[in-house]
Amino acid sequence: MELVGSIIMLGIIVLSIIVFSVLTVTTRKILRSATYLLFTLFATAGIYFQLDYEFLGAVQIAVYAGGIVVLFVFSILLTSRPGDNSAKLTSKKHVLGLIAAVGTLVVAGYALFSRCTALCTKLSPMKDYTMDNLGTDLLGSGAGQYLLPFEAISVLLLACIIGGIVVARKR
Amino acid sequence: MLFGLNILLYFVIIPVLMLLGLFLCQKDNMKQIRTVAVVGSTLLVALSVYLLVDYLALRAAGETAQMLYTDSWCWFENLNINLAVGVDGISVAMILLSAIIVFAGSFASWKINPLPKDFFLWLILLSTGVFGFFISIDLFTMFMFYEVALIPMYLLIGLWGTGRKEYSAMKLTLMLMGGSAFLMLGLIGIYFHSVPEGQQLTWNIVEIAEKGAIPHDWQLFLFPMTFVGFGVLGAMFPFHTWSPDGHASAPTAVSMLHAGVLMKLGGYGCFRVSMYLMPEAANELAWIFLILTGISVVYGAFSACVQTDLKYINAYSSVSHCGLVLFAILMLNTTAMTGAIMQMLSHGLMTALFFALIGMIYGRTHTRDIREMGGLMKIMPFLAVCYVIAGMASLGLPGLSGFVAEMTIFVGSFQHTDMFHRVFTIVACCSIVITAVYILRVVGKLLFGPVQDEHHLKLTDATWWERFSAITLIVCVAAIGCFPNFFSDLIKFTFDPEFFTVLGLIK
Amino acid sequence: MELTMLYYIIPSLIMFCCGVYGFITRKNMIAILISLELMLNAVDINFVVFNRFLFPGQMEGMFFTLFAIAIAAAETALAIAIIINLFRVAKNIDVEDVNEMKF
Amino acid sequence: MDITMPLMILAIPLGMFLLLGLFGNKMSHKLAGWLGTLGMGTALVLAYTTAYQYFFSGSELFINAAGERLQHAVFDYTWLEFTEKLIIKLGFLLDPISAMMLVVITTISFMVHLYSLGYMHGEKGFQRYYAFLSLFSFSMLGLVVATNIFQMYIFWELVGASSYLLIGFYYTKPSAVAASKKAFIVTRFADLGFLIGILILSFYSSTFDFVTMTSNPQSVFASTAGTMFMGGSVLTWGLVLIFMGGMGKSAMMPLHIWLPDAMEGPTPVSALIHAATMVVAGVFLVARMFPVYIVQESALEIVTVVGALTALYAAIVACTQIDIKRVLAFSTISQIAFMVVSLGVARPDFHEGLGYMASMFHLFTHAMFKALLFLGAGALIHAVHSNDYTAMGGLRKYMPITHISFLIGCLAIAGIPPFAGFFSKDEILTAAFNNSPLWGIWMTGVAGLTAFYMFRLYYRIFWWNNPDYGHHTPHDGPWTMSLPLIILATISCVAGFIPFGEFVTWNGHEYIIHLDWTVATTSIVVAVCAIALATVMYRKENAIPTRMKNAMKGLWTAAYNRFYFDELYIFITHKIIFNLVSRPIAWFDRHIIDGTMDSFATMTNYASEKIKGLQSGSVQQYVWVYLVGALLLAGAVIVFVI
Repeated sequence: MELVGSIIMLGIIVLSIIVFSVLTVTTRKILRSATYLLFTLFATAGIYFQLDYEFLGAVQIAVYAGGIVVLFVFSILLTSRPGDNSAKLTSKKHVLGLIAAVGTLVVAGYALFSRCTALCTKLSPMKDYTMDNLGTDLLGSGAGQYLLPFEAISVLLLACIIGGIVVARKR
Repeated sequence: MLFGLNILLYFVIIPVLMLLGLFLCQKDNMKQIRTVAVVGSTLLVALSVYLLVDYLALRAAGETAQMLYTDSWCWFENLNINLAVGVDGISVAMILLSAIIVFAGSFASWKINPLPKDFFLWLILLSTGVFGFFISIDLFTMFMFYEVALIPMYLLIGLWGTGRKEYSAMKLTLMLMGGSAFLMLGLIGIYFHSVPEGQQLTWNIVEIAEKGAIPHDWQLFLFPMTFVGFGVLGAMFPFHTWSPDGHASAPTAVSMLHAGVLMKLGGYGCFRVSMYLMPEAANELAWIFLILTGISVVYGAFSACVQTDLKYINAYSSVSHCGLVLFAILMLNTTAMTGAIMQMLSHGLMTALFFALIGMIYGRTHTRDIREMGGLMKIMPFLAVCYVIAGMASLGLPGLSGFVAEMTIFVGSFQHTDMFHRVFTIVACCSIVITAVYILRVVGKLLFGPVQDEHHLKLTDATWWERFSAITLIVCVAAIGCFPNFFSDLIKFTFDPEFFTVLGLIK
Repeated sequence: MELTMLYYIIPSLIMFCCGVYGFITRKNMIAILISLELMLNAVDINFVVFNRFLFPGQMEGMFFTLFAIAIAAAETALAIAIIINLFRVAKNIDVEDVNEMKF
Repeated sequence: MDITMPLMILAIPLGMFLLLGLFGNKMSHKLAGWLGTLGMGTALVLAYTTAYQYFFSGSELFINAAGERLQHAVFDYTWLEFTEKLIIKLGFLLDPISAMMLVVITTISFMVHLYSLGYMHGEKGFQRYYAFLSLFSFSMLGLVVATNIFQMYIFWELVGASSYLLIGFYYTKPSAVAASKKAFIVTRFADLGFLIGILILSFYSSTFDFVTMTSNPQSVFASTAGTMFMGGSVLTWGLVLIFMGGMGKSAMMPLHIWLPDAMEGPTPVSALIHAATMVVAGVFLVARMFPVYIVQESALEIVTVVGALTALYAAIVACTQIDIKRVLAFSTISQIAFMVVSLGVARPDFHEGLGYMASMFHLFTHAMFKALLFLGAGALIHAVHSNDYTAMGGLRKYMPITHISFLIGCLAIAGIPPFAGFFSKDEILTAAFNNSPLWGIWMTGVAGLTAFYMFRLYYRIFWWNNPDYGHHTPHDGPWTMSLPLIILATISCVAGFIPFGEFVTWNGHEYIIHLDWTVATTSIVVAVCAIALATVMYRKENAIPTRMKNAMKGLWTAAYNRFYFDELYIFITHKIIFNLVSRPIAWFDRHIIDGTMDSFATMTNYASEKIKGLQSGSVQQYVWVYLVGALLLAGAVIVFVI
């Protein structure tokens, strides 16, 4: 039963996303927070895989889970001593955060359930999309092709590298 | 035309040249600075006298246009802003007044300290604004010069003042700026309704008045805006409180210029912009402002009765006298309005004289509290006699300027056919008694009686430059007082109902 | 049971809310940055999901996410560089304590 | 008529003022004094010539075929033009009363100039004194020759100012400063009434000109008819307000309080200003406007009542004062009140307006004998160095000239024939009896009181006892002081025989004075009785006065304190004006008006202080606010739009 398999798969993914997201923001140990983030990111990659975007999932794992989280971990190690717990939250802040979060949830949820008719759209088969197409689209300059953003991102990354060095270098 | 240029432009060019000259002066070289100031201000006086003579000659030759020496240069085409100049008798009188007070003021600040160069720079910048204001007939340019005249005040008081100078400078500037905000709104409103639908909008006062196109409803809104805007500078109740603090803290020459000329900008603006351009609203709303200014007149005088600081007394007396200016303008008849302008001249000279003398006395005794002084007549007879003369001018002794101005106002106002106006005139008349009370109180305490403080016995009388400054002003005060008809005729021409349509509205 | 879009949107929404909560409540700058990543991630998911369910024939959502990930990476790198630099100067990376430049 | 002479009458004193005022301190005392006196002497000659020409030349400018004396403006320059009709002119109006006043003023002024040479000898500020005297003479002459009411107001103010300067001549003395201030402010207050009166009259008549106003007042003021204001017609109000100006200058009750204090000035000044000339300006003013007043008799009745009350009041107070100058001051008030009453009771239908003539006549004679008395008092003060008669006594032996002239003055004021006062006072009483027996009896009584207090003064000074004067035996002054006394005494003796009615009447018609012997006899009897009483009480030192004083203690104390008018004024000015009006206003200004303005600033500060918190730099806060804002917006969109 492929369907049952994907349902179970999705259930696991959804559950882990929810659980780990919550844990990410509630744990008081920063390193753990980073770790939970890693799991969340993996779960997200799972979603991508499940939706047949294998390349995107791969990028997600490589860049996010592989790159960013490692960066986080390093910086955490650099900036905090082991065993450091973040201070207890003041209740005011806690309440403010909750208001914002729950508010978002309510408003967005209400909008979704009351007004969005597309929620029940089912998964339809996707047209075959190979790495070949992807490469062409990324480097082509026609309609629906992304050479300009690609180049812009490249320059941005370069700028970031230089910026990162400049900002972080020791004087 | 003078040397191929419109004569009026020289009133801006000379101060600007003075500014340049001052820039070139060495920092603390009093000699150079004084030379520039004295030469420049003498030139200004000479030029304004020449303007007066030339103006009268033109009028005698049958020139009937309302404004003479008119000229216009566009400097911002998109909004049709021009440097439009032109004068009538009133402007000529005001220019003469300003020139004389700048002249006397330069002598009064002969020994200003510290930073003499910067002091004169700001002072001259201020007078540039004043002259520019009086020669302009373009609302925007006028407003620009108006602001140029106001801003230096902040620094002049804040840096060279005495007492709570920062507070006073701030208060004065903020209140006047607040007035400017109203004014700006009013002026822009006038601009957008200056002409009938479809024509090129204009800032030119004369054109706007000729077209008379400002709709009635808009007049009712714009008139109070501009009147209050200028009224703040004219120390109208209840917007007068910058005046006591400001004057008390300002250095001598600045007090002179401020009370003598700058407060006149308010009165001048009130009739040149508010009354002249919006006659219908002026006619309808005059009573509101009449009440306010009537209060100013009596209220200022009563307040002056119990003050102990010489400058406060004078500042409140200015509130009273300047209130009379606006009061008379609002009476809407030729005589009263002529009186208002005479009162502006008279008050300008007289108050400048007062502040000059107070400055000189303060420079010697280092106190302005009348309770701590006494018997100065014995110690510094020259200053004391001048003070008595100034006091007499203020309380309206015939032969000095105050009398003719006040009487013209009272007689003119009383010719109003409406009972309300006449009763208010009587109320305003009461100020002559109260004025006598506070003037004589000061004179009695300050100049007469036994000497209060033994240290004062060592003090000296006026130096030559101080005498010069005071005598200049006294001569002018006496000139107006003795030959009022000359000035009255000079002024009256403008208030011909043909030009000044508001006068035609009163039946 | 059908796998509709709803099941993808809900976790994304919750993830976003968690991000919001974390962003507002945490003091540690890195923790804030982590919360930011959560929010970004939630948005990425939405892009992909909408693309996949509503416009299966096109790839805009996917590409957008791709670029978003790249930019997120760049941004994080830069932010962490700043944080580390800040830590060097102030020995502290609590947002509330770093207010030298306030006002 | 040639304008040089009239012009010079005004120009010389003015020129002297400027000369002595500007360059006086470069001159010696003597030069300045003689220069001033000489100037005044020239003016005197010119004034006499002018008056002579007016009265006796018979030119048709001055008298018409019917023998009516005319008003003639010798010159009239436009000084300030308010409107086409309302013009202030400076001119020189010759008519009976102005010609008479020219004579009075220049005579007294010259006497005072001369007298002051001796009296003020060696005083500091001698030149200043002469400058002020010249200024005063100029102003007073300008006042009486005014062609229009505004010119009169101008010079009215100028005499007020010169009086201020002269009262405060000893400016280091606080009492003199206070007195000068009081004089100026009280008269200023009265002038306010005068000014408003002018405004009202000129509003309805559209003219300031005296000739226009007085030649046909019925039609000129026709427009006032029917206009009422607070129960009185507008014309009454205008006239009463104008009379208020006169009350101030002429020290009528209740505006008299400045005059006794004005005695702080040098004595010759009191003689000139506060006895002979300036103080009669009010009488002169009413006389000038008399044709208008008779249009509105209610105004004249007010004038009468004020005058009669003042006359009695001042006479009673004069009986109790011990400062000789104060006695004379109250006597002046009382005598001026006589003139005022006389004007008030004058009616055109009785003997060509006898009261008017009597008033002017009394003005003339009073000026002479009161100046004489003041100058005599000056000589006494000069000799004894005190103002109080308690320091004097038995002086008749030491100062014969002063004694005789003072006695003549007293007889004249008491109304004993053949001295000047008898004739003029008699006319006044006749006019008063004609108007109403009440005023006649009242004024006769006051005349008796006058005789009593004058002789009380006379006896206390020259008889009573012989105090020990120590080394400084009192003696007559130098000739500069004696000569004016002798001249004035002579005038006081003979002035009564001037046929005054031929020269001055209200309408210019000649009127032959004939004494009404019933009235005259009564008044002589009353005066003689009063003098006899004074002789009994004060000729020798005795205890009668003290007993009398104790018998009427309440009245005496009240009169001695001038019936507490000064206290009342101090109460009004200090307690009410200063403490209840000025101070609250000043407080209101500082705290309410200024407080409001300041509170704008404070509020702005406060608001920005608060808003500043929003710009906290805390990203979390920004995000929260942003998010909540966005949520609200989104919620609103969802609920209301979609």
